[in-house]
Amino acid sequence: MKKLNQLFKRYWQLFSAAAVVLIIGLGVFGYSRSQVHAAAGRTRVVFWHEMKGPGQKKLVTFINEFNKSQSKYEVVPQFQGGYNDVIQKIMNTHGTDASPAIFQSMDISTSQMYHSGFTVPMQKFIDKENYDVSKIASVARGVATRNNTLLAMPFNTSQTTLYYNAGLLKKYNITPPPVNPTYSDITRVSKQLYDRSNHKVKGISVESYSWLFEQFLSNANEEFANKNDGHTGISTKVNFTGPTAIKSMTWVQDRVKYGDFMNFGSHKNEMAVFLSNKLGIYMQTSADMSVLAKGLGKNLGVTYYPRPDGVKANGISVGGASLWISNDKSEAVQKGAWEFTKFLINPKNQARWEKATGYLAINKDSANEPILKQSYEKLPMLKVPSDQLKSAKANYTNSGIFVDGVVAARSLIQNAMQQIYAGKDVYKSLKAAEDSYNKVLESNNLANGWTK
Amino acid sequence: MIESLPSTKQQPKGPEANQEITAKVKSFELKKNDKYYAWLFLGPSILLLTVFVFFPMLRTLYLSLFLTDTFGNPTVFVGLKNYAILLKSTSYIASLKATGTYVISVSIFTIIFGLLLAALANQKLRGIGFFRNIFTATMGVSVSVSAVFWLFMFNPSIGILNKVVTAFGFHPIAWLTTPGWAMTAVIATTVWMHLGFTFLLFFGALQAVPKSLYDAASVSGASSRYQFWHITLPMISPTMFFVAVITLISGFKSFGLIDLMTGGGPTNATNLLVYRVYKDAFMNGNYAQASTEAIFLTIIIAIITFVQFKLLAKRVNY
Amino acid sequence: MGIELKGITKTYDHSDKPVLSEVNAEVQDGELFVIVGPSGCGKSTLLRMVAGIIPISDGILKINGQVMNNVPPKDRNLSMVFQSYALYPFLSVADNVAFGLKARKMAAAEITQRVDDALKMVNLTQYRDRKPRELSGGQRQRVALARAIASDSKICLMDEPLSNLDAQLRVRMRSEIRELQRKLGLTLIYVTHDQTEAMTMADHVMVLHDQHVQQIDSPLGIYNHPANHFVAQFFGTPQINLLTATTSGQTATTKLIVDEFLQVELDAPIATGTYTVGIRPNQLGLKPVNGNEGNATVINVEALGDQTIIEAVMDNDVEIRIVKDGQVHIDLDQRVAVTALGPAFVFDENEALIAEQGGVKDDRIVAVN
Amino acid sequence: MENTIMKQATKKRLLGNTFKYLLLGILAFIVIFPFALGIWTSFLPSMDIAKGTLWGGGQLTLHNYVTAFTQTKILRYLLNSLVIATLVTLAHLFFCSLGAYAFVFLDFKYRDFFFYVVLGTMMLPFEAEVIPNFATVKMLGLLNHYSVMVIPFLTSAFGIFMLRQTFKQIPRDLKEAADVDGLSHWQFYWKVVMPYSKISLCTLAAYSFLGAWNQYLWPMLTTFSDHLRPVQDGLRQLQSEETFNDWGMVQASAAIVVVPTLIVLYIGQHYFKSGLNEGSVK
Repeated sequence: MKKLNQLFKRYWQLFSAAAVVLIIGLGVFGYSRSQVHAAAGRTRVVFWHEMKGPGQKKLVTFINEFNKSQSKYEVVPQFQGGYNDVIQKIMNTHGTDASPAIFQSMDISTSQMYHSGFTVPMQKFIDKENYDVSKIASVARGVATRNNTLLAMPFNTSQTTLYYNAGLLKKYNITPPPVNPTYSDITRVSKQLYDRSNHKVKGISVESYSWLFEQFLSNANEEFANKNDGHTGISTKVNFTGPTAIKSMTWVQDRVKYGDFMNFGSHKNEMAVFLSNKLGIYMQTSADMSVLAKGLGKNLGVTYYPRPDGVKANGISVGGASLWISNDKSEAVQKGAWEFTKFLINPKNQARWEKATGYLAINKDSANEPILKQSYEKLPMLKVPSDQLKSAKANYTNSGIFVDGVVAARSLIQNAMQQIYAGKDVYKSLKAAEDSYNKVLESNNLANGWTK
Repeated sequence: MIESLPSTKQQPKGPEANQEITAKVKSFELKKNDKYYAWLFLGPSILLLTVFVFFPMLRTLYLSLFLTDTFGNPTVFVGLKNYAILLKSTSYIASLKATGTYVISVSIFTIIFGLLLAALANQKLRGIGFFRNIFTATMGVSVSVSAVFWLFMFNPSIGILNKVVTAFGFHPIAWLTTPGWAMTAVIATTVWMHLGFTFLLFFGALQAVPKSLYDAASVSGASSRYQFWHITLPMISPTMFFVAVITLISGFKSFGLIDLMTGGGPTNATNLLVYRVYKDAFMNGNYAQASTEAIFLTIIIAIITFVQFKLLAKRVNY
Repeated sequence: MGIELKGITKTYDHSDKPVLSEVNAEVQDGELFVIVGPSGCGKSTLLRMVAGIIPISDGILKINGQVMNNVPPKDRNLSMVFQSYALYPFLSVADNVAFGLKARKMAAAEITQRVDDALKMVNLTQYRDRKPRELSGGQRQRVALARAIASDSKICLMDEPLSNLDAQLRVRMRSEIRELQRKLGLTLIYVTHDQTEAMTMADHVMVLHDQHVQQIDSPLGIYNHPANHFVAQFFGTPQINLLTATTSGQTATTKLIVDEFLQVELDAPIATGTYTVGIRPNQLGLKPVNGNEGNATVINVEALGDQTIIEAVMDNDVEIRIVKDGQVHIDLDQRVAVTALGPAFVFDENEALIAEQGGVKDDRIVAVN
Repeated sequence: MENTIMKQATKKRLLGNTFKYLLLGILAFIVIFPFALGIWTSFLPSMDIAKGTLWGGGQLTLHNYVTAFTQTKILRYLLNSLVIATLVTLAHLFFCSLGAYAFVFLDFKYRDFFFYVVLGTMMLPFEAEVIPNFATVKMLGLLNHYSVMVIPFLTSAFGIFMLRQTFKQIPRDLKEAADVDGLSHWQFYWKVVMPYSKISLCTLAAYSFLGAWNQYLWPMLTTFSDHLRPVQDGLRQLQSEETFNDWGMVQASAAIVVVPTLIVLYIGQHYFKSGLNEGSVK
């Protein structure tokens, strides 16, 4: 004891320094931990999402409502940034404290989530409860289905949509594009607008965003990857240089050359310019709808995504994201996640969701909700994306791409699109992207043991 | 202190001799104990550096020799194939070139502007303190804050820069979405961010030049311009070298600004090395390739750092 | 011709008190003019104003008859040697010497010639390719000299060039500089705080103190006729003794009395009153006395071999110093009688010299010559 | 003649000064402008900013700040950064000084070898090692936790190197005197070496704090919830969450973030300079 005392006397500074560090550390860690814990008695359900702007606001409202509606679970939302980041975040955190109980992940990640084995198929809960899933739009379900098993629940479902400024068209006396337009229909409007406004208004913008490219292919029933876009096996080759790919990109490049096209670089900028009446047409997710409708009102024009001339529209696959339930959490947490999922997709909430964001209500019953009916009556063009969705018959090319690592492909395509907009050769640019991605695909398949 | 040592009390000799002997014994014991103290003192640092620096380096090297699966596990040994792929990849070469352009421009412009500011602030003028304070201001600005400030200026529709451009009758410029301009924008922002710090360094260096050197030069007939080139520059050359090295290294490590301003685009024009590593690993999930890129990055930075050590040891000018 | 200072005054922006005021002087062509004073007296400031490194607040500076006040230093055609030598650390010895010549765009061949000559003159030829940090203090000093030599200007300014050298080297460099100055026919303004340097080197000495010129004269002129307390104290080691003395009687008299033993007989009568008398240590006599007699007690004896310095404290508590040639044996605490031997200076209450006793001084000058 | 020379010189100086002031003014404007504009717009109503009317529009408002404080977690981000940076700074001071002490005052086998090992780590960029480091912290269960942003940075090769330089300046006599007085290594370290090197320690503290404060990539990879995100990544989050370009709020957040750093920097400026001289240029 005396020895210990002496030891302490001699090294008291060391001890006290260590103690200070320890206390600060523990205090702080404890504090941070306590912040993460749910209110007493509730099961905490961490929800990762990637919703921004109006979507985020509405989603937070839903979560608050859900938390108030029952006392068993508490959903904690955590914003994770872009769709692109979140796939790897899931891969990297699975099995740790940091991972979510339920997360939102985009259409093209379906394959990777499926292969990872990190999630519980929604089908399990549906079967257990005999939940009537037929109420959910089949095209939307198609994106998240494998072997007749629903892997994830579609939540924010969108369509690529063509927006035009009807007010501007009226001002310059231009006939609006038809409902199911071809490339030439759009060219006509864009050119007329550009010319008649004395080049003050740009005719069209197509963001260098791979999703738009993918939908050009879908709408012409062209494969993105072999094995039916991966739906019938592991894709080993991609195809970025098919006739539609070339045709669509040449079409855009022609617009660049003529001058009626402008690349605004980002979705944000594009939207801002469109709202300020300096751009006639742009193509983006239907989720822009709420902001655009608020900004332009009756002057907003909406029509289907364009198709190549002389080709029947095949319809486009749904975009957006679905909800996945992780399998590294307890049964109770998973149950909570499922309850929350059901809450989000009930007819009323889906109707409110569409009204607030422009994402399409996937619950068929939502159409009967007064809130949607009223808004359709007020602004009929709001209905166009869901009409577009209904007009399509599900097949392999319009049911998403079931290939691992499409994120990388997207960045290659984006790069190719930017090159094409800058005047580089269409075929060469696409071919380079295709070759690069084929190599990635090959080594990825090899690394995962899917091919030898 | 000494009284408390039991050995002293047992010594029957006089107090002075007593102390001396104790000290000797003590110091001998200490030398023997050094080993344990060394473990105690250095152990934590060595352990941390091993776990978080050396091991990861080896692991990265190891990963770069494999293909990795969805979960980042090395599965198929491919030897140096990843390196070969990278060196043949036009986009990687383009990234290397972009990084080269970026780091070299950043260091050159940082040095030029930093020196210009410092030289001006070193003048004896009324109210110069005010300017000195302004010039150091950007030191407090972190990457994300700089990015926010400059993103607003580069905004194509409401940004101030395009207002200026259009006021002069030019077409508005898509600053961050045209390859050349995006690089320019990123360089400008980086230089601006470095400016305060560089200014401080150069200003300190200028102030450290003995005034008598200038007096001597002006008496012996040198104009102020001549003095700048023949006294100031040689005298502050170590600082210039130092600034060049740190801006080069931090340039190679640049990540935040790229992430916030351009995301590596457009057409990979600003897809700098670190951003690429991040993107390939944490977006595309291609850990093997990202590791290979990380090894290249390490080699480049290691070379620069090594050169820095060597040259600093020798000193640059005298 | 030469250099003419008329009412030169320096006031810095931030204060209204001048650091130098009303300096008047004339430096003749080819002379070595020493400006001496304690640190902070403004002597370096004065030199820098002549060089043009700092602007002149008031007054007129003429070099060779031309007003130079606003002429930049490079156009004044001077050379200068700094206390710190101001050698460019990144240049070799030869390049340091050539620096000014190159700045003036002299022809390469001539530069080489001049550098060679200058280095030869200061015996540094073999060190021409060394960097300053590879040289000793004395060698660096020579490089600075060589730089002044190499420039073709006939006016050279030196700012305490020897103060960073050790004592022996300083003595040697003193004569070397003097020699160089004569050989090259330089007009040299030399600033120092060291009265020995001033005494040994100068043709004329300017004593600066308290922002003012105290005296300008030849070295011996200053030693023999110090204009005031300060000058008297500044020159000569050990320091002059300053003692309070009063006149005897009610009328003007030639006799000043410090005490019973120590009395000074002046050349001319002086008004009654109290004065300060300055007597150099070697002009005091000292005689050991018994018991409590005499007027002082020895407190310290420094035997230097060829002379002995005795410190004593007078009965009025004033310490005095006495220098005796040869080796004097005297005990501490010995009572002594201190008397005046020869020359003495009388200062008034303003510390200015008002009278002196010639004593034997004129004879001594003659004897030296 | 005399007069013309004088006049010309005065005129030249006057002209030179005017030119210098002009240049100073322009450069100061360039340096301060992005700042000033950011702060200025943070006081404008969002509508004005969106329309691009930056001046002469409506009134100035604190609304953006209210939004930033109430609608976003900016304060939480700031607190997180403060905690992380403080912990890292304390750890650096402690571990780096101990390490440096060992290299200077202790005699042990392979001392030089270990020193080169430490020096060598300065050549390896952390950015290139994130992949295995991520795996490590995941294995240690540190993800989404303050400790993930602290533990890998508890020590710094630069800090050890810098303090070693400082400690080497401590006179050997002091150590010998301490030996005579019978001080143990720990006592000597704590009672002599640390107080003796106060300035260098402050310098290191300033560096470490700023370094930790500016961490970006690592927290971005390892934190997944807002209540743990440090301020740099918080701003990134705000920037990307806003599809609506609520520039006023974003600028206000940036202003809120920049003010504390500016204060720290103005206090720490002196140490930065001296640290640079010690750590590298010397």
